[in-house]
Amino acid sequence: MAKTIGQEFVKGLWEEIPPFRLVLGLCPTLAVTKSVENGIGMGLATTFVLVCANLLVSILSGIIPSKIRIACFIIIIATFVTVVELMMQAYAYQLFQNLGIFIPLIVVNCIVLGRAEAFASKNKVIPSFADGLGIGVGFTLSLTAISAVRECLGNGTLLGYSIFGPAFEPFSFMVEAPGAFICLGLLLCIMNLVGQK
Amino acid sequence: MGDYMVLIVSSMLINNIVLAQYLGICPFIGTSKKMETATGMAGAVVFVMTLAAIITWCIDTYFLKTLDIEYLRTIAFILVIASLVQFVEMFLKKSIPALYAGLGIFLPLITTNCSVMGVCLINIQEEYTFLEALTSSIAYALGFGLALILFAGVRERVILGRVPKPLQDTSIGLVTAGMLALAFIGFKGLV
Amino acid sequence: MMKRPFFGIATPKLKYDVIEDVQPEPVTVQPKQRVTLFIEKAYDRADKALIKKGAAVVRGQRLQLFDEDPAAYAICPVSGVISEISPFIGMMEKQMTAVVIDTESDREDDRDTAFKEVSGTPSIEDAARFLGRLPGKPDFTQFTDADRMVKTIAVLGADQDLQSITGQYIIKTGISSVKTGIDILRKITGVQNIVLVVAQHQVQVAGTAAAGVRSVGAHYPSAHPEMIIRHLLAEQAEQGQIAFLTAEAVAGIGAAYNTGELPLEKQITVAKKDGTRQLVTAPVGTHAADILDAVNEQIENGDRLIMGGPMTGDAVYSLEHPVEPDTEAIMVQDKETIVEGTDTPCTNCGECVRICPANIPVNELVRLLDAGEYEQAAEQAALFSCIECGLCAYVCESRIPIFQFIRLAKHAVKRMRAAEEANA
Amino acid sequence: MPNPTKLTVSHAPFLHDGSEISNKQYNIIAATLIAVIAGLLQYGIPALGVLTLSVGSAMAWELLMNLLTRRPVSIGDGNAALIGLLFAMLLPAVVPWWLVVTGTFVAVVIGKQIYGGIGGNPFNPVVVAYAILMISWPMFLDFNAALVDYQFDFTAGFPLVLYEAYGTAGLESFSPGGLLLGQQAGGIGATFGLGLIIGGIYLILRGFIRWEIAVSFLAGIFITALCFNLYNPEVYAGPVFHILTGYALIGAFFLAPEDSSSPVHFAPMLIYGLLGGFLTVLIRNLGAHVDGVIYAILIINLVHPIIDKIRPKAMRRVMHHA
Amino acid sequence: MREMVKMVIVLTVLSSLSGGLLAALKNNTQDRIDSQVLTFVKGPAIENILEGANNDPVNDRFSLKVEGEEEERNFFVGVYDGNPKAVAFETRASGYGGDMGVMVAFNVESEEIMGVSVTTHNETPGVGATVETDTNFKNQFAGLPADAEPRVKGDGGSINAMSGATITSRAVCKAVSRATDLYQQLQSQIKDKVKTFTG
Repeated sequence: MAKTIGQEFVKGLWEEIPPFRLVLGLCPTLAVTKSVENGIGMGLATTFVLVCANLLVSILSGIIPSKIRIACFIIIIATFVTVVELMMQAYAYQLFQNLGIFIPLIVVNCIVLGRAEAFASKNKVIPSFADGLGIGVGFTLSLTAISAVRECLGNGTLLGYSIFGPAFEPFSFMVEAPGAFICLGLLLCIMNLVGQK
Repeated sequence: MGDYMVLIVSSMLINNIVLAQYLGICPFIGTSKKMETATGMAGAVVFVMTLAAIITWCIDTYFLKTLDIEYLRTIAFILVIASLVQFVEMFLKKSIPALYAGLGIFLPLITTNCSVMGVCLINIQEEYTFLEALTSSIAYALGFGLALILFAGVRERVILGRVPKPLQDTSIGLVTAGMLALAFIGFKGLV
Repeated sequence: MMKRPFFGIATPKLKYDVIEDVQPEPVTVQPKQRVTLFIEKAYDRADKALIKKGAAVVRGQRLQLFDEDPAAYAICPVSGVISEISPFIGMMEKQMTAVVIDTESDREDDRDTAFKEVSGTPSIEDAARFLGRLPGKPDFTQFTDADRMVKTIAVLGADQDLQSITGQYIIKTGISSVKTGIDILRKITGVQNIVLVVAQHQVQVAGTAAAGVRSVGAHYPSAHPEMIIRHLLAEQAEQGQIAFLTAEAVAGIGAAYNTGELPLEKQITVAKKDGTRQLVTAPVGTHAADILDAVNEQIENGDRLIMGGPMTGDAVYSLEHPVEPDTEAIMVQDKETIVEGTDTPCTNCGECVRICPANIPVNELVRLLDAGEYEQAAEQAALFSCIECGLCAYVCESRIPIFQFIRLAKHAVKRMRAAEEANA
Repeated sequence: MPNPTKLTVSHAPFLHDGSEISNKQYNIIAATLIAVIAGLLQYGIPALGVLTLSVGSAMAWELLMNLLTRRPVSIGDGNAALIGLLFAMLLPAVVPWWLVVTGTFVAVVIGKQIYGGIGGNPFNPVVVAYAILMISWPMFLDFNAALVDYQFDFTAGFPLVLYEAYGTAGLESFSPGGLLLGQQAGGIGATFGLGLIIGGIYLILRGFIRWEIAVSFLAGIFITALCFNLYNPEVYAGPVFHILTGYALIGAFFLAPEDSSSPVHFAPMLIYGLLGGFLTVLIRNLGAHVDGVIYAILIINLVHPIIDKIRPKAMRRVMHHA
Repeated sequence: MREMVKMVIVLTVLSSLSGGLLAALKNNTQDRIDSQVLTFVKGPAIENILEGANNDPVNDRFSLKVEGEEEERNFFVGVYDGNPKAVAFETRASGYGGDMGVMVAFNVESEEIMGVSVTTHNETPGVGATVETDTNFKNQFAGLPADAEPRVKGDGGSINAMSGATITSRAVCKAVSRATDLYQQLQSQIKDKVKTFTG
């Protein structure tokens, strides 16, 4: 049941969109979605790691002995995470500050290791690339959506611009930790509702 | 002594690793459907997190910092944690089979439990001394265990309720976790 | 419906009826045209059946369904002709056979003599063969089961369910037969320790039966066998070592061996709509309709007819339902007073937990059952500790039919486990 | 010839003590009345507005959720109305309308309905709603600010705020008798202590709330406050003050004993209440929050499934009997 | 055996590749990262307390060696109307939620504290964290002499603590005291260096 490259890409946007369908990578999803800016930043960083790791893993999958494959995957992923970390420090320091330890923690994001293990190590380079990109973009979209909801309600702004006018009293619960959990839970419910039909 | 009290209460309750710092949420949601699995996971995390925090602290202080290669921290820590988990698994299997029977299946999951790596990084970030790092990581681990076990208690009950279909499972789990976090806000300022 | 007291701080208590408060003279009822008997065996091979439609039968005759199963039989209470044999599904999908006998009044005095021939030398085998369907339904398998070493026999002279005074009536009027029965039981079972369990006010009467006497409390369910084991006989024997027989059954055993004839008349308490009780004596197999006619009780559409007491009995859908050997009471409930069960979820008020005599976490149990987690209920929530007293459903604020849930769950778990064993 | 009478067939037991959910809810509503009426007399028309809006919107949310989830309409059982009422009792008399509506939405929909309606919620919906609002809009729930336009013939301050800011020195103008009669600022239905106590005793006597929880909750407050007070009477107020201020009484009688979120066994109920009282005083004396009752109740709600496992062992397995 | 060798080789090669790549990257980005850290971590605090300076204090900095410390400390100079009269540097003290960084600015001419600003902290949101924005609290330090040792009122000093956040307030006082100590210690060196920055 071979899928085309396009299908590999598209499945990450809906069928297997993390974290809604693949319930993985919840920590960054909750932690960094206080504002849309952070959400997109985190999404892009993860996408970069995903794509690079998928590429390299699928290239090297023939060479790596299966016993130490997890260790190798971890080295590969950790390398790219450090690349992101350094680049972000150099060129987007404020974002780096906002995302804090969640940048190094991309390394333990189950999505990344999961894709390397479940997909890239068994597939050719181009499908792996498409898969990584699709899942990454899907993740970015999800983070953007969640952070849009939270920023709108919790702060009354979107990407920093006020949208409800000054009379709006922000529902600041949404940007606090409990609000993050409840917001994601309810969005998941909406996704399930949409998926049913 | 008082400082350590403050550190313990703040790491365990106020800045709870799951409910306030958003770390380790995947296993938190994943292993909380049954009390047995929750206690198993909690035990495994306490064990591994404490060990990992001590080892990574030493590596960071005596190796990375002295060689001035702190930028390799991420890669070093993850390798340490991954091999530590492997080692602990082999060790338990051989020498303490009873404990292995209880914790065994949770150990591999811990590699991708970001709370372990997270606590190691926090210890470095906060520039804790060795003793502080040890205290805080035990307190964080106990906080994780406490939250997980309390959550499992509530969740066992919620699962049996008549939750509407689209909300079932993870969805209602997250909402309930939110209420847990809400309750933990009550500990704010308590030291 | 019984009213919850205005001051509800303590758990409600349900009091057993006391015979002194009730009109004690029983009305004797004769079946009008036909009787129905149940045999506890599926009627699946009509061609192999030992009894046939159209066959003439006489009083006291033993009707065994199939050759290979001597335990599945009924005792014919009248003389007449078998007019129908059909499968019957009882509670919990129990497969049974219903035998309908048209009475023939001209042969009223005919008697079967098979038991008389063996009654000279009492033995447990003959008792199991002929006396297992006596009024009160003594279970002789308790003594033949190889897994159980019965050390104590408890003769139950107190009534298990509310509103029934049948057991008390037997103690009051038939204590000498009970005494004879106890003596015979000692002989045929070899069990020497026999205690008589009666209501508080009957201890004196019971003392004349020359056995150890124990009295039960005034509140439901203290006369339940499990409660008796727990509170009265705990020091005497382990759970499986106590056998229970009703006083009526023991009296019947005594009478049977004394006279050589099987007693066929059952004592029944009829609880009427207006709240009064009436004792009735009627042959096993008599239809409820005949009994209600005799006590002038009108029953209308929507009313409820209950075979057994209000807490543990079975509601039946037909007035043709017969009196069975273990039917202690018949209750009629006006449709106005019926409290319907609902589908509301448990609110966790905890009334059930506080009233449960077996300390079951009913709130947890009912949630597990609502979610269909039967196995888990058996493991975690003590499903099989339930003594089936019905008190949880009595106090349930959400009006959940908890008792029925529990019965169904037990049934389902047993069936699942049986299926597993069969596969293993 | 079958008898044509159609009988009702159902399952044992055939008796019922007649208790029902709605009866309990309406009795609890009735028990709040004294405190609510006292609150209305004190705060006038705005309080009535808040009260009616809260009850009305709570019922509307319940109805809406019934329709959305295609379940039987359950507003008749009075639970939604009770949630709305209790929620309003916690609020200051002057709050924006949208705050009330949002609060009842959180209480009824997030607190209760998504868990499957009555009996499913692991946390008290009213407390959840109030805690969420307190995080979001603390300025509207600050009694001293909200009640600034009122003129009273007593010190119109929220005692706990004064306590937080000035310690026991801030409490000189409050007497226990005055506090009991509602001479303090606070929630619409939470200030008139006497009314709450009478209502609570009524509910206990009628068996609608579990006395173990209410009594042990108050005992927990009393003991803990006494310990603090004895340790340092200069800084920490006495137990009577703690019991008569803030949400302590409404918490003990109306919030903590909520059926679905509290334990049912005897020892767990005592632990639950004592822990709640202990946390209340701890948070008030040491924590960052002004009133500890709300968070204390959330925390004990959270631990209730676990402490409820401390229970007498069930009777041994029943063998089958004849 | 062959597999074993292969495993070792693969791991070694992979690790060294990764290490090399990262080392190269690190070297190329080091300078940029340093200036980014200064701009974003210290920048806002410096701009806050050296308000009105004509220069960019983050760029106009010098470093001095402090006795007993390994690394050199950064000092930021504020030039007002062509006159380099202000110097700011950071000290640390332990607050409620861990270490707290406080930037303190001195007027080298009048020997007074010009202002105080918090750079990094980990205080409880809503309580100690108001230290970021609570100008009333911080304004109390401005104008104190450069050898002052401020204390909160509860400890016998003159500073009003922020309500409900005594520990945080105390930590700020502690950090300011450390700054005045350091300033006294390095006064002459600082004055010499500052003079070199003329707008």
